[in-house]
Amino acid sequence: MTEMMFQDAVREGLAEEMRRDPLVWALGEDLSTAHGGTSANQYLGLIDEFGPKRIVNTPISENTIMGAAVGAAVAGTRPVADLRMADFGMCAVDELVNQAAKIRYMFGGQARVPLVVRQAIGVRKGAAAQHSQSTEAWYVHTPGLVVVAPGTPADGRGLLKSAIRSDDPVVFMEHKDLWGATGEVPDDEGVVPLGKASIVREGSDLTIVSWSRMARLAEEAAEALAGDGVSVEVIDLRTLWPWDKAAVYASVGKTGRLLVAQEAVQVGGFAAEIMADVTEACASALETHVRRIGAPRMPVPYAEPMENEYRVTPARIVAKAREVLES
Amino acid sequence: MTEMMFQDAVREGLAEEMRRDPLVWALGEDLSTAHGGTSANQYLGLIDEFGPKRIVNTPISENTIMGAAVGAAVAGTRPVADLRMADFGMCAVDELVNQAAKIRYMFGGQARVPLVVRQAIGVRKGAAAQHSQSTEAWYVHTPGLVVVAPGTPADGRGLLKSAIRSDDPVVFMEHKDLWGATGEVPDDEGVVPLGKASIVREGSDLTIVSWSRMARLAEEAAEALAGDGVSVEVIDLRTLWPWDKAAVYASVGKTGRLLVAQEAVQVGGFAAEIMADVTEACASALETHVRRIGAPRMPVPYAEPMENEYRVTPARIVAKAREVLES
Amino acid sequence: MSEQNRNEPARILQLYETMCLIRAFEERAEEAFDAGLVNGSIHQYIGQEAVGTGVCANLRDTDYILSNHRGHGHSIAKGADPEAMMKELMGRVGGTSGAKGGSMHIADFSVGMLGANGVLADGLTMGVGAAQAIALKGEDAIVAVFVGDGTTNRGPFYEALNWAMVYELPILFVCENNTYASSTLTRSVTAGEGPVARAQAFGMPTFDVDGNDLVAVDAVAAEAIGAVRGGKGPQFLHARTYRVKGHISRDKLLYRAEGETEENWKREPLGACAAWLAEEGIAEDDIAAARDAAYARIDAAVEAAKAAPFPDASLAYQDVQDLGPPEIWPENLRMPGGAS
Amino acid sequence: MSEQNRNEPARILQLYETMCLIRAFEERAEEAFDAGLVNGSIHQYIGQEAVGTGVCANLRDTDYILSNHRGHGHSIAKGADPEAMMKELMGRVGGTSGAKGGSMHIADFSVGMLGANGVLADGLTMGVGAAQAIALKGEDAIVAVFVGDGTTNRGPFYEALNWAMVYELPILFVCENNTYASSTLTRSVTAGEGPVARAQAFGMPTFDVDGNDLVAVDAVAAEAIGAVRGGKGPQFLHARTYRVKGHISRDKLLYRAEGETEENWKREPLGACAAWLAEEGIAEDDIAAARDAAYARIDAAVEAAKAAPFPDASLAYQDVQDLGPPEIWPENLRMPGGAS
Ligand SMILES: Cc1ncc(C[n+]2csc(CCOP(=O)(O)OP(=O)(O)O)c2C)c(N)n1
Ligand SMILES: Cc1ncc(C[n+]2csc(CCOP(=O)(O)OP(=O)(O)O)c2C)c(N)n1
Ligand SMILES: [Mg+2]
Ligand SMILES: [Mg+2]
Repeated sequence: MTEMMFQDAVREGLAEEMRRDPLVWALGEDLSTAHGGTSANQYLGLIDEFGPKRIVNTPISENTIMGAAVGAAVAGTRPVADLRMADFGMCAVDELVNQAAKIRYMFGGQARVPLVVRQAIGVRKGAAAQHSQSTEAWYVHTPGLVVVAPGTPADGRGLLKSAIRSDDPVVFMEHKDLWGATGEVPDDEGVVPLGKASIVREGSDLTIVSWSRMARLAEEAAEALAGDGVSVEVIDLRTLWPWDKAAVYASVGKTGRLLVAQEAVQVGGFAAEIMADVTEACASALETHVRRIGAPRMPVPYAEPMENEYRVTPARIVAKAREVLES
Repeated sequence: MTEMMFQDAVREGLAEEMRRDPLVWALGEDLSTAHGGTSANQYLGLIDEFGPKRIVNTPISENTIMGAAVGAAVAGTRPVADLRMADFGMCAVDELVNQAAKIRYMFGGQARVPLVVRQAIGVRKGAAAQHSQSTEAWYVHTPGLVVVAPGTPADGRGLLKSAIRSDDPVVFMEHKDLWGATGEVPDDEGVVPLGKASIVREGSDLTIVSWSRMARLAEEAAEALAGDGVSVEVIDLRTLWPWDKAAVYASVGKTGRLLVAQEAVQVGGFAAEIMADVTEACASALETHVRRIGAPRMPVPYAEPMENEYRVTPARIVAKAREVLES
Repeated sequence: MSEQNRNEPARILQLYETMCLIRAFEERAEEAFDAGLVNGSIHQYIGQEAVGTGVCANLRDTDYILSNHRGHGHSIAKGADPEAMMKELMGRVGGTSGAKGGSMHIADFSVGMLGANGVLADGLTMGVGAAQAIALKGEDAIVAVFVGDGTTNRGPFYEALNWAMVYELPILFVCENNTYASSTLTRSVTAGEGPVARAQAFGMPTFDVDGNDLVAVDAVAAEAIGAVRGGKGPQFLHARTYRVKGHISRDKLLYRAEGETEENWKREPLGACAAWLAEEGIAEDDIAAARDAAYARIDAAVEAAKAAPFPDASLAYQDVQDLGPPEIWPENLRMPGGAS
Repeated sequence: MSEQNRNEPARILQLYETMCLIRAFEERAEEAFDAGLVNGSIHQYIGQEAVGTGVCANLRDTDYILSNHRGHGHSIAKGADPEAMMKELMGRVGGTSGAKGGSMHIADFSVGMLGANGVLADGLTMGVGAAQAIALKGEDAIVAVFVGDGTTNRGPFYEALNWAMVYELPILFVCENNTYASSTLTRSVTAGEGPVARAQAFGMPTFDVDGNDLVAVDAVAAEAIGAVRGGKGPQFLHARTYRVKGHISRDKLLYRAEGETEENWKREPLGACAAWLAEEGIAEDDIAAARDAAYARIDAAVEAAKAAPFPDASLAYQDVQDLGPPEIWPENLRMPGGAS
């Protein structure tokens, strides 16, 4: 195990896959240059090892970053397309949803689209409405896509590897506020399978399901609740489609109570899907109905007090958890 | 009352609003020309009355159709931007979600964005993967947007009027397979308020909530169930955000049972949101947990047997309703 | 096709047969549509046959093409099997795309036809990506992308041109200027001199040709494709043509001036090509035989398609994705034979 | 500003003061950022002051501008209040956008500044729409849109150019070519001759100017804007400049050759303008006084911003939309003073 920053771990994962398979390459804006800022260092130095044909610095052309990745994938390579943020990813929804997600199907299985599209989600301090969105629910709703949202450096590295090796198009959603977070990363290959949740804390009174950075806040909430003698099981889904139903069902079978916590706007979010699914699938195991917590339905505001009002915090998770426990 | 085709009723509604307010105008591809086909007749003849400055035939430039509508809205006009289908609407998600939905908020209330964006949803026979998608759930999940999905000619006309008069950006999602459907349209102004559901059939055993064309199929299912002595209340939401919680809660209070039916892919769809909401809000009134029905998570296939496999049909609604009734 | 064979009547006769194949396919497809045999709608290539035929005649099996919504002609010209295509239109087993896609999603990867496309301009961005894959793999192949005149007003068109030049990709852009974009006269919504000037603004070499003249298209395509193959980077071919039929099968052409269609029909490429062949000494019988062979092949394709079974509903669940089930209907909602 | 006043030292002295205001704002904003007073990050306009200043000097209050992520300079030049802007950056009550937007979302509709923008190129498509609104309403106003060099590789740029020409809209496109797009040298990812040639491909009249020379920008902008106002349709102004600071406040410029920044700093516009003024006979004291006044105004703005209160958390729920509540936190999740 080595302590690493999230962005470094993920970069390592990419480099290892690129060494392993010469058909893996990456494209996006500013990939081959060094800012010195935090967020642009996900590819730092890779140009030196892999050269400009595999670390492709692109024009500001989101449609083509995504479209070219699709074309290059069907033509037999494994591109990693970086759209920087889910907010800019909105400029290429068409190429992702109408092409990448559907090509295999609508051409009757003649082609595969083995690509990874990285588009970071989440609120980062002061980033405001157009640089803070969490759109994972859109892509879960889109047949043909796999959706990944890792919450630790090890998962970031290990899931990127699986995503690259997958023949399905994978939407890989890092959390911008995790890029600088640190954690233990295994020294071995450390591949993390797609579709498998991670039970990050075991417990018997309540299950909290979450993903991405929110899973870390859920852990904090669980810790706080433990102080009051409440035993919370925290599941970090890691992959949102397909999500690990078996793990969640098993946990709900044990605890009988489920809270789903997400950073995204609550209305229409992925938590609703988990609620809907578990409500039907685990009807008999549930001691009370499933609850969820997510952000108010508003754009992300800029000033700190308002930004905090938007945020799902450990304290709010605790308060909502108590509601579940007391019902 | 006059019997009218959906597309004609909606065109009437647009013409009436254009007569009422000279700042209302429409833009989109092929608006001023006559195909002779069905789907392009939503603007037939309007160019003669309103001229090319208000019925604007645009280049094939989805980003600009949407972006120009936003700019023209903040600059004091009321554009109706037509993107033809939700599938092509994916080419302009950025302008809709990053700009239209957020401008009022992120500029601190200095501006309003009174625009309507028409983008039709739904499966139309043989239209296949890229011309059949129902993406309403994405926009419900997007703060700043109002989402409308009318299911009758009268609602199409009346809701378009309200949408045009609204100072919020409204995503107006017609169903392609309704364009040619007929129904009674009131002879008066016939404005239908946003956010109000329509109880299209009263009943006491079960509530089925739906919208768009699926509400018509829910009525068929209710009719079939009535033959077996089951009394179904069918609610056509009409507006998806804000949806009429009062109407749904009241109905659930009466029936104790709720099924939500949608045409879109079930996973991550809007039905999950209604389920999640009602599960929390009406916990004590519910005699059994809420159920939903939606399409399998796959692109829309072409050939008829497969296309039918995708479809949520009255028979399937009936089968699912029985499940709710028997639990 | 070796260089000295170019413009040889024998070669052009072959291409004439390809054009007849496309024409026959489109005519029969329309008849099938009118007879209710086609599940969706179709965009016909009638009048534009010389473009796809002339371009693809200069491509190899290992080269790729990316097409658009009007893809029947491109597909046939690139070597896709018309019978499988007809089955696709009729939604039958054996369709090119397993009857999952229909007219707008015909693809035949076995001959390098990477797909028609229901979304305008997406073939362009995908095309540069395919060319980038070729470059990365060091393959000896090129890409040709077909784009309509109306589509040159979509942003991705420019992004793709710039991109192709920046990475010096082996790609040919073919702009089929058929005068209309759906019911809109393209020049009424197009500023400046048009597609050629736009491509030149990116420093891309351009070619302009009468798209109804097969011999001319064949020659210009040979030159342009030769340049791409020779490592001279992206090239742009602008072919002037005319869409004689409606935009889609339902289109009644209400937006056209009287006589306009008829006037343009006089310039349709098959007649001109047949005349050229006759002038070059090909016997009328041989020309007629080529045409007849084409129609016979398509008629057989129609019969085979009509006779083919519909796919089983359960096939709908295949090829969605490897990971994650499509969440098929639960037992109580599954219906033998599909929907009620 | 009447025509005969153009190039008059008194006028240029005024514009020099505006440039100083922008410079001072950016310097103080950076200090505030470094001191942790700015909630988000900032994109500075240092080195480009002459472009925004020279263009906006020829606009009226009733004209609109649309800006991009690097919008401080445009805003000040169009007449936005620097104090309100500084409050916006610091997330305080009284910010231009009610502290809801921050640096990338500064707008002041009262002076026709329709907003900075965090998404590249969207100002262009919105700009043509604003111009269309002007045309529809028959107003006597025009629109100016600012776009960076890197952004000219995004598709919507071309769509907007075409659109503006097709509808003959009253709009000026200002391309600020500051050589870089973030950490990328724009010419390394840009084919052909660049923005001017691209605009010309749409038949749009173009102007090219040294963007670091205020007097030149002012004169060219006057001509271009005069043409727009005179009904000559869209015009394109290309201003060559250089981004002397990092792309964002955190950028350490690791991608630049040694000495490159310093070399270009010698051409920064304020010094050149001051020298021009001195040559034209303006007293050094008057030039210094203009500069000092600008810095004093910004220093006062900083103090006022620091002293201003933070907005109440509950304001977050305002101005989302008329219809449908923002679904605020239920009672038990509401936290006095915001998050835990
Ligand atoms: C992004 C997108 N916008 C709109 C459409 C609807 N549409 C299909 S074909 C067409 C006209 C295309 O014109 P052109 O590019 O000239 O090709 P042609 O049909 O003439 O071959 C339109 C508007 C679409 N399929 N995709
Ligand atoms: C659509 C989109 N893609 C990417 C970004 C990230 N981004 C912000 S500024 C920038 C560079 C812009 O360069 P240029 O247009 O030259 O403007 P400059 O920063 O030089 O003023 C990038 C890539 C964005 N904000 N929006
Ligand atoms: Mg055309
Ligand atoms: Mg720049």
